[in-house]
Amino acid sequence: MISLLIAIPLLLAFVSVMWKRLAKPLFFLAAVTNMTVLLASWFPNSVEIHVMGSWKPPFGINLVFDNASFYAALVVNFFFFLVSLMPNLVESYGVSLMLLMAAANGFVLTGDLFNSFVFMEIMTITAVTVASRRENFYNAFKYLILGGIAGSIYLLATIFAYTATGSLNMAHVSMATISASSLVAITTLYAIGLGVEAKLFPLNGWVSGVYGGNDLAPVILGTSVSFAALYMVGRLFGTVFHGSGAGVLYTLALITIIIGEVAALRQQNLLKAFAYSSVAQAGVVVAMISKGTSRAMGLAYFHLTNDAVAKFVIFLVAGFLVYNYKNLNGVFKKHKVLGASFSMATFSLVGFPLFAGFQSKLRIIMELFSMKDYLFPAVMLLATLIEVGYVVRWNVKLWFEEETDEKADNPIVAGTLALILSLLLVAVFIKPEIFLGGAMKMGNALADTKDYIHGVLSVVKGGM
Amino acid sequence: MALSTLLISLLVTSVVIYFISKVSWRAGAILNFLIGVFLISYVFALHIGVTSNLGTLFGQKLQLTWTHASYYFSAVSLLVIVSVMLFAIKWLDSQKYPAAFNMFILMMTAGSLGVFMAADLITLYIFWEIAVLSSMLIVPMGKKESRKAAVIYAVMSASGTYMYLYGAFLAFQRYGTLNISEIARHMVSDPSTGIKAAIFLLLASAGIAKSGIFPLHTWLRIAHGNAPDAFSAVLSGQLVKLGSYVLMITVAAIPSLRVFGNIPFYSGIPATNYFLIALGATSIIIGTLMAIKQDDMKMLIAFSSVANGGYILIGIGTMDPMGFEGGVLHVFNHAIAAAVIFMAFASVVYRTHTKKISELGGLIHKMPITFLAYLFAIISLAGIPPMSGFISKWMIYQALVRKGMFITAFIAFFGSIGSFLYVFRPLAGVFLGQLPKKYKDVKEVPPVMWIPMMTLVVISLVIGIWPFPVLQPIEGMRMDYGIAPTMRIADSSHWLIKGFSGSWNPVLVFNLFIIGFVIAYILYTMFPRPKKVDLLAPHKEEGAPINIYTGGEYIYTPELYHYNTKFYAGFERMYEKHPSWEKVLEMLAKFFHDLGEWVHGWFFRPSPSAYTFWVSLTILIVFWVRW
Amino acid sequence: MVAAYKALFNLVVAFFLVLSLEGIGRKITARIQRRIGPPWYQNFIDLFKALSKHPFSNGWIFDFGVLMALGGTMATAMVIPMGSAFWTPFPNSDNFFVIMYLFAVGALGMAMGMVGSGNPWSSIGVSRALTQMLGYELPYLIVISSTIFHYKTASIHKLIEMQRGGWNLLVMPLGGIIAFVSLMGMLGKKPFDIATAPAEIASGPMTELSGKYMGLLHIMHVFAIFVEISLFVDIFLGGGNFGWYLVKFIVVWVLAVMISSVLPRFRIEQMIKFYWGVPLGLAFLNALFVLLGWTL
Amino acid sequence: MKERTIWEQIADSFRSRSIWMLHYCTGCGAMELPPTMTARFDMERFGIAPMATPRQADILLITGYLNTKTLRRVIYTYEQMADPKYVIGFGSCTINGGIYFDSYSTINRLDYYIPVDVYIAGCMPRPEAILEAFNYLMEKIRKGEADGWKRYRENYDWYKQNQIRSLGEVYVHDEFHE
Amino acid sequence: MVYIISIILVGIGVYGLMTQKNLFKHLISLSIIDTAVNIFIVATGYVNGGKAPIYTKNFPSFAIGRFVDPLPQALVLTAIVIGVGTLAVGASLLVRVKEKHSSIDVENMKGVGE
Repeated sequence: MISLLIAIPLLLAFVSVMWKRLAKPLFFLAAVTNMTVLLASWFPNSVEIHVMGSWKPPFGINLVFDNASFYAALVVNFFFFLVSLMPNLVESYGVSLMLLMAAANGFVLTGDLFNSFVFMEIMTITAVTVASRRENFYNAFKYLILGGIAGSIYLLATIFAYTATGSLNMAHVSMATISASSLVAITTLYAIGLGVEAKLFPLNGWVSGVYGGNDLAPVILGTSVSFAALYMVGRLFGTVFHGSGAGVLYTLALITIIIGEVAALRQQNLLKAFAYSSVAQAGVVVAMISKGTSRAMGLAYFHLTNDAVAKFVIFLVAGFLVYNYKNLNGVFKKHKVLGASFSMATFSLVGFPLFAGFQSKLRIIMELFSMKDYLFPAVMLLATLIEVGYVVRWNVKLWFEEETDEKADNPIVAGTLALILSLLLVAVFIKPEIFLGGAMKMGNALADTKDYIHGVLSVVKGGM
Repeated sequence: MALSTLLISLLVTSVVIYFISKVSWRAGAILNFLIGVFLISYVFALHIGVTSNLGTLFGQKLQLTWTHASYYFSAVSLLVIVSVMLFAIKWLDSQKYPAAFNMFILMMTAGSLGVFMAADLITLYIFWEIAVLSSMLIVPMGKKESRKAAVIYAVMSASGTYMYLYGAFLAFQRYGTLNISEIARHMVSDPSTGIKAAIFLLLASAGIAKSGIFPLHTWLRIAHGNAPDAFSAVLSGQLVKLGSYVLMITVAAIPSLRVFGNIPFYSGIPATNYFLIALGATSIIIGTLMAIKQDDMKMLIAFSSVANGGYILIGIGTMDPMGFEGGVLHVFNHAIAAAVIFMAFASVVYRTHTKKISELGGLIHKMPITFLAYLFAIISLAGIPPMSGFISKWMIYQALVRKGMFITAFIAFFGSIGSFLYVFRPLAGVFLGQLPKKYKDVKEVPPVMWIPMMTLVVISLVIGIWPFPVLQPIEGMRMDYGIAPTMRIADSSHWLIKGFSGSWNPVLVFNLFIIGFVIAYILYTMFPRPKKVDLLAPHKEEGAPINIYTGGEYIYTPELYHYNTKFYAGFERMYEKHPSWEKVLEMLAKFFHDLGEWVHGWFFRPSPSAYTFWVSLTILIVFWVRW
Repeated sequence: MVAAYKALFNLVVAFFLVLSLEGIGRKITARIQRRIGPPWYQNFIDLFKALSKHPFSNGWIFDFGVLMALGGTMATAMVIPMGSAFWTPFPNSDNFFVIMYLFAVGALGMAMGMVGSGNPWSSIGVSRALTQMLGYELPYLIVISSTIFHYKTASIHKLIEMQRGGWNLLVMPLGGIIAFVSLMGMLGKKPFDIATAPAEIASGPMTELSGKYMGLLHIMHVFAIFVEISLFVDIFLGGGNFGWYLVKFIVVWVLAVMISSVLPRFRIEQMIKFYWGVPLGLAFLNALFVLLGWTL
Repeated sequence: MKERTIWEQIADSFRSRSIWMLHYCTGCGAMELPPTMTARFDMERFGIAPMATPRQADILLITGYLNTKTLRRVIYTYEQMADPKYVIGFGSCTINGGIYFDSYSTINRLDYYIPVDVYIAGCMPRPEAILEAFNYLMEKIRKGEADGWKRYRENYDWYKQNQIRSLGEVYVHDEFHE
Repeated sequence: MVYIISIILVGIGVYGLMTQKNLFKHLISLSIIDTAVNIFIVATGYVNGGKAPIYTKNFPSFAIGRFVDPLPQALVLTAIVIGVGTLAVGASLLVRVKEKHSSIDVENMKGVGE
């Protein structure tokens, strides 16, 4: 059943290669199906695996479906579903999006290291295609090069893991005892390899170019794909390597937070500014994951979910504005609904009360204090301070500056979606359980290695 | 109605008000005003000690309680806000975004009330941010510079707020509770001075940022100076008082004398408090000196708010019964005075469209009621009897002299005399003197705008004569915080205010005034009636010169014969080349900006080659570090 | 009721005493300058002549300012104790700070009325007067604060009572001298008559004053001098009875007049620099002595 | 002449003992004032004091010649003085134009334009003459005879007419204004 | 020996990426790195003196450790395919880059702001 998540988009992608005009409805179909599949199997609360070709784990490739991968897949597919509702965004990228969807789902669900490499590479290649929209070729190319290097390093790490443990199955690898020096090599290489997709400093040079280059890329890459990538960070460093190498991640993540916010502060381009902000938020999440406890990881993904929803709204609105107006001053006077949702989303990003970001940020800080980590909260609050600066600046610019004569039609679907999502952010503030429950289950699943190993290696269910 | 219901329904109502205002903003403004009046009556009817639950957040109960402090601060805030709401019914027609203004001002009211009611640090934080956020969105509705002002306001406020948050969680981590009174109890018995001091200063920094105390004062000038004119009254009269409230909470609700009794610095005042006092004193100096040289009248009063914030902090910081009451009473005085002053300025700007003192003059002939409101407000602000402003200054001086804090006292005196200087500058430049020709058709503002001003003035005057209704809740507050609970300062049966070094009778002082005026008036009427010199002659008759002493010269353009630029040139010259903290902060901002440029240039812009370089370098460094 | 009579008596004493002293002061200045000088009652003549003229009024704020100046100063003069606890009209309200700030009403009224005349010379004069205040008040207030700290009371009549054993001037001579220097500034006597400098700014605030306005402000000035010198006498030369009070008052006045008649005028920033230099430093030194208990 | 009330008599005697003087010094005569004021002659012993503004002054001392340009200022200043006010014409120039009598712009007789209470003849009058003039003026004031200010009020039209004839419209705009 | 070759190749690739101005050369360098990694993978599977892991009659006589590991070879196949895919996408992007910016030399490209 779960393998449908990968199979259907893949299949439909190939179908739509032949009938190009069908790409848009097929993408919608794929998204709906995936959502249906996911909703049908709401929170498995146990580790289910789906073996491929009757190879019992640790042999062969298997898909793992537990709370963590379920929640990640849910978020990933949710955003694909939202994108599929907006035909003008999907325009001639239906195939790429379907492939990206398949790859992201595969990346999330797979229980095999090498398979995850394969999915990551497909993800990179399709993401590059998506990134090249609106003639953003050079930046897409840069992304490709960086993704390629990262892929090689990830592959290298996988091979090291294989030579050290003799297995590629994540559960099996996590059981094995690995010599300290190999572990260092493996985790470092994984950190670097994933760092590109997880937007860790200094491997995130591609972000501004890709996110700032068109209106589709940030909407989907900044939400679904980065969620998938950050899920893998949690899976590898939380479940498989038991927190080894977390120090590297922690340090890099803290630097990332500051660097991201500082770079966002000076940015004059709306999309790029929030691209950097998403760099910084990724830093927060990675640093939180590197803490390794189930609560910390749960909060990290809670924060990531809030951030993804907010970012989706922000990039949606920003993309619309940037490609319809030359001068952004005071545009929200003409698009009040877009403006209101944008403002709510940005305030959620900062963590003002009444919005979801408040819940996650404060919980994270509280959790850190209870872990006696005094540095990270300080860094985070400093970052938030910088964030306040540019968020307020953008809001003021977009709402209050003198407007120009340019006109554009109100995008009805996008506006409705943005409004609903930003109201969702308010709802999450009032009732954080909407996201928090799932995120905490995800955190538990990621941190609970024993259960994972047990689930993967001894129970065999389903199959294809 | 429970407190929590009140606040939440206020927040919801504010959104409703927005849509009503979309239909008719005036209806929204009137509704706002009615809600404000209801809130005042509600606040006065509440009993001390009422508590209410707001819900739970991360397993912590969010609680609201109604204390003497909440009563006092809410009442003061609402007085200011309701006046501005009434003022806005007419004033809003000069504004571009009346609907949003109506919504945010109500939201801000809810936020401020929530801050005053909060029983724990997180509730306080939540409502604090609501108040900041909604006020931050009103600020950029003003003129061009106000956009930048909003950003600076938000960042400065946030810098304080996040330090506060850090402090709150530090306290939570150490004491396992966020409830203010419980934290206070734990802190008394906590032996570690360093952490206590850290918590204390971090919590106080929110108040420091908000009430414009020295290192974080620069936002006041730009935000108060450029916000929509009537809203400056709320900013300076009410929002700044949120900061004073937090300072009071940190200094008094956490009994700093007992908590830091082991580090006395001077005259029984702990070093932590003394640090705050030093900051307050610095603010007084900066605020006064900068206010004296401002040409923009709103910025002038903004700097005066810095100075007065310093007074409040000094008063509360001493933790002396007199000083504490003086500081808290000063909250009331400054709130009323600043609100009236800013409303008067808003009226002036409403009619003349400029806030530069050097472009105005002689408006007394056209706007006498506005002038009177301004006059009485500055009498209160400068701390001259019989307005209420004097009482608080007197109390603060009592405390300073009693403690023998002569340098602080010196600074307080300096600020007080300096305040004569700066409040006089707009009085002379804007209202008195010669009326420029372009304003010859200016009219007095309509009653809807002057009634709130005059109401506040009357309140201030009445409190100046009979201060006991305000002093009672303050005494209650003092009892709550256990500052010399046996001492009585307000003696209403003998009409006396008693200090450590003597007392005075405000009613008597007022009566002396009346007697003095009566005698003066009798003398005035006894002697020949004056012939009127018409200062407006050049406006009425084409070609008529000014009929005042001009050294025999004929002058036909009144604005040429009006002294309002560089009013204190002789004094200003003495500190022309002063160091500017604002520039330091600007440098800091520029540093971050340049850092961003640098980061961008080095890590984000370059070609794939550089990316490769960074990836390789990172791998090498990480391996090097880990092996 | 007795208090009211005492207060009125204050006014009467102040009026006649100071007005005659002003005349005497003119006489003394004249003698120092080897002139004959006007008779001692010259100022009464000047005053009544001014009151008898037909003046010009520059608008209602001008009138109101003059009334406020005179009323406020009179109110202050009514609170002043005259040298002993008995001649204290309102023993409950003769707090130093109350007097000091009450006094400001008169100054504010005058400043407002004069600027209300619409004449820039008046504005310049007022701006100078206010700046001056920043100069002389600060050392003065520090000295008085240390006195209050020393005697633990700010009530003037109690201060007088406590000086029965010896003048405060002898307890803290440094403070007394500084207070006297400040008093010179307060009186607006010669080196510090920057605000009214007739040759530069056409007598500053008074430029537009004619007839009875001049007269009423003259009366206000009389009461102001009374308040200023009385405060000095009460705080530094306290003790004794009403008669001695008058003697001390005259001595202080004559001293001030004599000093002022031989000095030229400061420029405004020179004056500020002067007061914020040595007098302020010494005032702090005095405060330090008081804190350490090193009083005589 | 109208009978004075008792109050007026008292007031006049005060006025005669306290004369505040505004001196209008364009001519050479101003040189004679310093010795009159300082130790040698000491004007102050009669209660005479110099004032800086016309509002406070009682007498206008016009030293030396006037021309069409300065006369306008003098009239303006005179009108700004508070009643009762007196004028002393100092030196022959004020009486008949003195040595400048035949200049195109010199005003030859001051009392065509403003009422003069006392003239001091001479070129220059010595300080003794000035004091003598003051004493004479004080005497006149005491007796209520120095009524130039009343005459100016009563014959305002005549004075105005003279002024306008010589000077043109008094309220003229010159190039510095508008 | 093979390890050294792959390390040298990675070095060449990195050098190429860092020094070359031509974007196509970047792509080639990336491909070299891919190849180097692939060689490395194949090399890890080799067991010194091991036999091909083919099921034969005398299979049991081999000790387990004497097999050459077959898995890396399978992995390499996939990796090569992916590398080719990357190369293809990159090349097609470069065609468009050339169209848009009129050059694929980093220093001569037009309209590359920020």
